[in-house]
Amino acid sequence: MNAALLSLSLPLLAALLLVLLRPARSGLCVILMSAASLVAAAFALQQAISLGPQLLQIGGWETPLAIRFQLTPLTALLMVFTAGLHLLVALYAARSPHATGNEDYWPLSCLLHASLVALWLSADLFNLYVTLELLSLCAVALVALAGRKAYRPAFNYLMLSLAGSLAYLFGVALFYGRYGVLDVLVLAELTEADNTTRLALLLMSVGLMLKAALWPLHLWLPPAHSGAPTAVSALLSALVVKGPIYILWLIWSQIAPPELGRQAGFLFAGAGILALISGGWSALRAPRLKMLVAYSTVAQLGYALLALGLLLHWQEPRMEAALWLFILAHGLAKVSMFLAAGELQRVLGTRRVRALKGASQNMPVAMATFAVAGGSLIGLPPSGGFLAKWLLLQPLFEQPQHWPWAFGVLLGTLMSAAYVFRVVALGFDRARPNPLSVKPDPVAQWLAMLPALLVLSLALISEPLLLWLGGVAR
Amino acid sequence: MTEWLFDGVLGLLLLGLAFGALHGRNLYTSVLLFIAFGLALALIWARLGAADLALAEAAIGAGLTGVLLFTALARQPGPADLPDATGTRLRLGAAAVVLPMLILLVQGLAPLSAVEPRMPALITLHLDEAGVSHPVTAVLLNYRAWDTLLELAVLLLALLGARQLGPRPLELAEPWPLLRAWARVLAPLLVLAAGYILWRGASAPGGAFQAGALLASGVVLLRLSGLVPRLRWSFTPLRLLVLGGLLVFIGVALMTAWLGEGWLTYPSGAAKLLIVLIESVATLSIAASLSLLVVGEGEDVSS
Amino acid sequence: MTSSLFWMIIGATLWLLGLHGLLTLRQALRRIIAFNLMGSGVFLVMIALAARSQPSDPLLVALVVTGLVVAVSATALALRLAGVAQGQEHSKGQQEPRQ
Amino acid sequence: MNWTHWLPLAIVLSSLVPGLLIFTLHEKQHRLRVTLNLCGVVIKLLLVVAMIYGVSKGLEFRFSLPFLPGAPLVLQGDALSLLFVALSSVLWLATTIYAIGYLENSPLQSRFFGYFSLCVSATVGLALAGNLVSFLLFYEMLTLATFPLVVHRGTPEALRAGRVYLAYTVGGGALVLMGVALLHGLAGGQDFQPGGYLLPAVGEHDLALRVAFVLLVAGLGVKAALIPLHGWLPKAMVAPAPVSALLHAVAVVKAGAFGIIRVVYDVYGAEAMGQLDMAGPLLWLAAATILYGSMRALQQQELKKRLAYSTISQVSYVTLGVALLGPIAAVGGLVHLVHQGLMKVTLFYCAGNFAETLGIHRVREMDGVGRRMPLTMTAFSIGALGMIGIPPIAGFVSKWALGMGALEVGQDWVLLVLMGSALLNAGYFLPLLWRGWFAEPADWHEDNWREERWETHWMLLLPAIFTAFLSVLVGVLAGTALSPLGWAQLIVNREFEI
Repeated sequence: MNAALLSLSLPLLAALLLVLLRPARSGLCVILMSAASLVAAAFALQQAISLGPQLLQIGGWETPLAIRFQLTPLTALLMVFTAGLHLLVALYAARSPHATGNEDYWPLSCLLHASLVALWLSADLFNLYVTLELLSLCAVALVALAGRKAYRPAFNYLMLSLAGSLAYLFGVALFYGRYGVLDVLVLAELTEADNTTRLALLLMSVGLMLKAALWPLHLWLPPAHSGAPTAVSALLSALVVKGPIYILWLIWSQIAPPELGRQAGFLFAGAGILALISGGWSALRAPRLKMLVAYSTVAQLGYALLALGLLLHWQEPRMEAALWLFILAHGLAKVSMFLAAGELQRVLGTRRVRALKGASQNMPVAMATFAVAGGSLIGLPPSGGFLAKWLLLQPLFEQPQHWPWAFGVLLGTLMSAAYVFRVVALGFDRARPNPLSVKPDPVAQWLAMLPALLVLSLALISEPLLLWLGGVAR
Repeated sequence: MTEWLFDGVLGLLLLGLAFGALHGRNLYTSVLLFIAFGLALALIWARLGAADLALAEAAIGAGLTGVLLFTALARQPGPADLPDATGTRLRLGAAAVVLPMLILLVQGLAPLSAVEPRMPALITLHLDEAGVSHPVTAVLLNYRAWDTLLELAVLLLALLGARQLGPRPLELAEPWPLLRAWARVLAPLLVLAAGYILWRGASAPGGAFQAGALLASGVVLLRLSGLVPRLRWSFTPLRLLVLGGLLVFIGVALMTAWLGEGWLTYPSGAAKLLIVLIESVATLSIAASLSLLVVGEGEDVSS
Repeated sequence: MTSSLFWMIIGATLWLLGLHGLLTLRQALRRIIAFNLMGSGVFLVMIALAARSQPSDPLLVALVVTGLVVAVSATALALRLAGVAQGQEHSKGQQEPRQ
Repeated sequence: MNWTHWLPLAIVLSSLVPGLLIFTLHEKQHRLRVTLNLCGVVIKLLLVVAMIYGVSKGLEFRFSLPFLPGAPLVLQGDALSLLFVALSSVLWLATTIYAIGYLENSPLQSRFFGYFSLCVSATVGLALAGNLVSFLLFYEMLTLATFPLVVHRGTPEALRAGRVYLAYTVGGGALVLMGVALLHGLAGGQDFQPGGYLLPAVGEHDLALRVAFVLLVAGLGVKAALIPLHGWLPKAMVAPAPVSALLHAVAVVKAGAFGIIRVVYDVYGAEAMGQLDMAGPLLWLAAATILYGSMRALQQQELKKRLAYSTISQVSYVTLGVALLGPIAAVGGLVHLVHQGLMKVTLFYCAGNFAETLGIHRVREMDGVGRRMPLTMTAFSIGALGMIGIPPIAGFVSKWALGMGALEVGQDWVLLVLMGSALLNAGYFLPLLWRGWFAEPADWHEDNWREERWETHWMLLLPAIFTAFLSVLVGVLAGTALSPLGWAQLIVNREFEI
C-alpha cells in the first residue's frame, strides 16, 4: 500500500514544488517524477497480485467513518497505466515545447496525474466526487492553455462537466440518505432495488456519462479535445475520460443490485453500438485531423460502453477483462495518434485532413505512427485493440441469439477502418504532395511512435495482463 | 404552526429569488437577486441547524460570489450581443422534460425522511479521540481529512486555471473617500473576526474555510479601495502563502504514513496540535487563493 | 409531511430550476448562476437530510462545506473563462466588418 | 528447443528482417539494398530446402509463442504449407530480380522493396501458420503490406484502386476475424490437422459451423477473387508489373486460395464438409467464377486487364478442386496452385517487358512483337499455351487431374465447365500469339533498348525465361516424386488417409 501512496503523492508534491519554485527544466523534473511514480505503481501492482486486494482506512478510523483506499490488481494496473502514459507524453512534450502551450502545463499535468491516481484508489462515493471535480477543473485549465481560440470550448466543457458532477452528487446524497454510508464496499452489501436506489443510480450514470462523453452526451468532447494543445489532447483522450468510466463501472458492478444491472446493461450496450456508428461516421466526415481523432475517441468509448453493458446485462465476468483492455489499448493508441497528428499539423502548417497528401514520403515516421495506432483502434492483430475485441467476441458467439451484437462490433470495426485509412491513403498521394512549412523533427516523431509500438505488442504479453485482469474478475 | 408558516414563506421566497436570478430582466437585477438568494440560503442553513454552513454561505456564497459576479458583470458586453435566451418553445420543451423529473425526485426522496441515520452516533462516539470537540471540524480535519486536502487542491487548480487566462484590467471603483474610510475600519474588524472564527472552530461552528473567506473578503475590500498594491504571482512569498496549506497537509500525511501509524492517522495526543496547525496555515492559503481569484493580479486602471 | 421532506422537495425543485436554466439559457453569466442554483439545490437536499437527526448530522454538514468551496472555486474559474471568451468574441465581432 | 523448433520462425524472419532494414536505407544506397534483398532471398531458399528435406524425412517443425488465451501463435512446416512456401520463395527470387530491373532509377525504392519483403514475409507466415489465429494474423498483415505497393505510383487512379482494394480486403479480413472467433468459441484454438478437427462438433452446432464457413469463405474469397468479390483485382492493374506478379501469382490471390484449402481440409475436413453439405455451393461458385472470368477476359482489349480476368478464372480451378472433395480432384487443385503461379507470373513478366520496352499496353499493339523480342514472346507463348492446357506444359497436368477427380466423385458436369473454360482460354490467348508471331509489325512509339545486347534489360528477361522453363519442367517431370504433383499426392494421401 505504501508504494501506492508514494505513487500518489509524488505527482502531487511535484506539482506544488513546480508552482512554488518554477525551475528552468520543468520537463526534466516531470519526466523523472513520472518515472519514479511508474516504478512505485509497478511495485504496488506486484504487491496487489502477491498479497491480493488491500484496504487502507485513512486516519485509522473504523469502517463507515473513514474514507478507504482500495488497492486491487485493477487499480494498481490503472495506476501503472496513468504513470506510464504521463511519462510518454512528458517525454514528447519536453522535446517539442509547441505541444504544451506554456510552462504551466507541467504542474497541471502533474496534478492531473495525481487526481487520477486518487480517483483509482478511492472507495468512497463523496471522495470520488471531489476527485472528479479535481479532474475536470484540471482538464479545463489544460484546455485553456491553448489560448484564445480554446476559451469557448473550455467554458462549455466546464459548464457541462460541472452539471455532471452535480447530478452525481445528488445521487451520492440519495445513497447516503437511504443507507447512511458512503463506502462503496459497505454499500455493496446493503443496496436493494427500490425507488431511491434506482433514482440515485440514474442520476449518477447520467452525470458520469456526461463527464466521460459517452454517447449521446458526447457533443462537448470533439471541440474541447481538438482545440487543446497536442500533449493536452493526448492526456485528455487517453486518461481523463477514463476516470468517470471507472466510477460508472464501480457503481454498477459493485453497488447496483444485479436486477437493476440487467435492465441498465441493455441500454448501455445499445448506446455503445450507436456510439460506434455515430462517432465513426462523424470521424469519417471530419474536415480537420485532430477533430477526426477526437471523434474516434467518441467511437472507441462505444466499445467500452458495450463491454460494460454486456457485463451487466448478462452478469458476464469475462467482459471485465475486455472492458479494461479496451481502456488500456485505446489510451496507448490515442496518445500516439494525437501526438502524431499534432506533429503532422505542425510540420505541414495546416489542420486540414486534406493537407496530408504525400505525408508518407515527407514524414514517414509520423504517418506510420498514425497507421499503427489506427491499426489498434481497428483491432488488427496483434495489437491490444485486437486482443480486447477478441475477448469481447468470445462470449458473444456462444449463443446464436447474441450474434446481433457481434454484427454491431463488425460495423464498428469497418467504420474505424474507414476513417483510419481515409487518412493513411491520403498519405500515399504522390501526385500533389503538400510542401512542408517547417523542418520535421524525427526525434519527436519517434517519441510519438513509442506508445503505438507498445500497444502493437500488447497482445504478446496478453497472458500476464489477463492474469491481472482475471484477478479483477474474481 | 408558526414554524410551518416561517418555513413555507422562506422556501417560496427562496424559489422566487432563484427564478428571478435566472430570468431577471437584465443581468444586473439577476446578479442582485442571486446575492439576495445567497442571504436567504444562509438564513435557511441557520434555520436547519447548520451554523457552520450559514457562516460559510454568508462569507463565501453571498460575499465573494457577489463580488465575483459584479466584476464579471462590469466586463460583460451588453446583452445586445448575445440573445438573452432561446425561444419560448425550447423553454417549454425543457420544462416538459424537467417537470416529470420532479415527480421522480420526490418519489425517490419521500422515503428518506423516515430513515434514521447512524453516522452521527459514530461521530460523537469517537469525538474525544478526534482532537476537537466540534463534530463538523472533526469530520473535516480528522475523519475525512483526505477530502479536505483534495479540496485545497481544487481551490489551487481554480487559481492556476484562472491564471491561464492572463491578467485582466481591474476597474477600481473611483475610490470615493467613504469607501476608503469604511475599508480602513472594516478590514481590521474582518481580520479579527476571521481569527476568532478560526480559533473557536475547534469547539463551535466555524473553522478554516469561514475564516479564510472572511479574511479574503477583507483583502478584497482593501484591494478594491486601492489600499493595498496589486498581488503579484511572481512574488514567491505569495505563492508560498497560496501553497502552504497543501504543503503542510501533505507533509503531515507523508510523515504519518512514514513514521506514524498510517496515512493521515494523527498520533494520539498530537491530534489537536496538528489540526490547529493545518487549520491556521490552510486559512491563510484559502484567504490568499480566494482573494487572488476575486481580484486577480490585474493592473489597477486608475493608478 | 415533515419539515425535512419539505426542504428536500424545495432543494429538488431548486436543482431542477437550475438544470432547466442550464439547458435553455445562453448568456454565460446566467448559465453560471444556473449552475450555482443546481449546487444550492443539492446542498439543500443534503442539509435537509442532515436535519433528520437532532443535532443535525455533522458529516453531511461537513460534506456541504467542502462542496461549497468546490462550487465557489469552479464559479470563479467559470466567470473568468466566460469573461475572456466573450471579450474575445466581442472583439472578433468588431473586427469582422473590417475584414 | 532445437533447430526444428526455430526453423519456421527463421524462414519468416529471413525476409522480414531485410525488409525492416531496407525501410531505414537512404534512396541512394542502391547496392546495399540489392544485397540485402538477395541475401534474404538466398537464405530463405536454403532454409526452405532444408525444411523440405526434413519434412520428407518425417521431421516435425513447430514453433509456438503464447498469443491469445487458448490460441498460441503457431508456425509449423507440414507438406501443404511447404508447397506454398516453396512456390512463393522461388517466385520471390524471380520477382525480386525482375523488380530490381524494372524499378531501376525510379524514386522511393526503399519503401517499395521494404513493403515487398514484408509482403513475402506475410505470405510465408500465412503458409506456415499452424492454426486459424496465426493465419488471421498474417492474413491481415498481408493486406496492410500490399496496400502501399498497389498505390506505389501515387497517381489518382492508383489511389482509387488502392481504396477499392482496401475496402474489399479489410472487409474480408473482418469477416475472417468473425469466423475465426466463432470457431474458436466452438472448438478452441486447435492446430490445423489433416482431416480437420471440427467433426466432433458436427451435429449440435451445425448452424454455427455453417455460418462460420460462410464467413470464412466470404472473407478468403475476397483475396481469392471469387465472384462477386473479385472487383478489386482488375482495378489493381494500375500497380507496377512486379506488384501485379506479386498479387496474382506469389502472394495475395494465392493466399486466398490457400486459405480456402486450409479451411476445407485442415479445419473442417472432407467428412464434416460432406455432412454439412457446404461443398456443393462452393463448387457452383467456383465453376461460375471460372466461366465468368474467362468470358470477361475475352472482352478486354488491355493486355494486363485480360490477364487479370484470366487469373480470376484460373485461381478458381484451385477452389474447384478443393470443393470436389475427392482425392484426385484435390491433387489437381493443389498442384494448380503451383502451376498457375508459374505460368501466370511468366505472363506478367512478359507483359511488363512489352510495356517497359515498347510501350505496349493494348492487345492490338502486339502485332509482330515476336520479331523484335523473340525470347520474351517465346516465354509468353509457353505461359499462354500452358494456361489453355496444352501438354506437356504444367497447366495440362492440373486440368487433367481435375477432370479425373470430377469423374471420380461423379460430378460429370464439371468436365463441361473445364472444356468450356479451356475453349475460352484458347479464345483469348491464341489471338495474342497470332498477333505476336505472325502479324505485320506496328511502329512502336517508344523503343528503349535498341542499342542493348539483349532484346531488353537482362534483369527483366531472365526471370521470364526462368519461370517459363520451370512451368515446362514441372509438366514434364510431373511423374517424379519431388515434382509439385508428387508432393500434392503426398499431401492428399495424408488428408484422405489413403
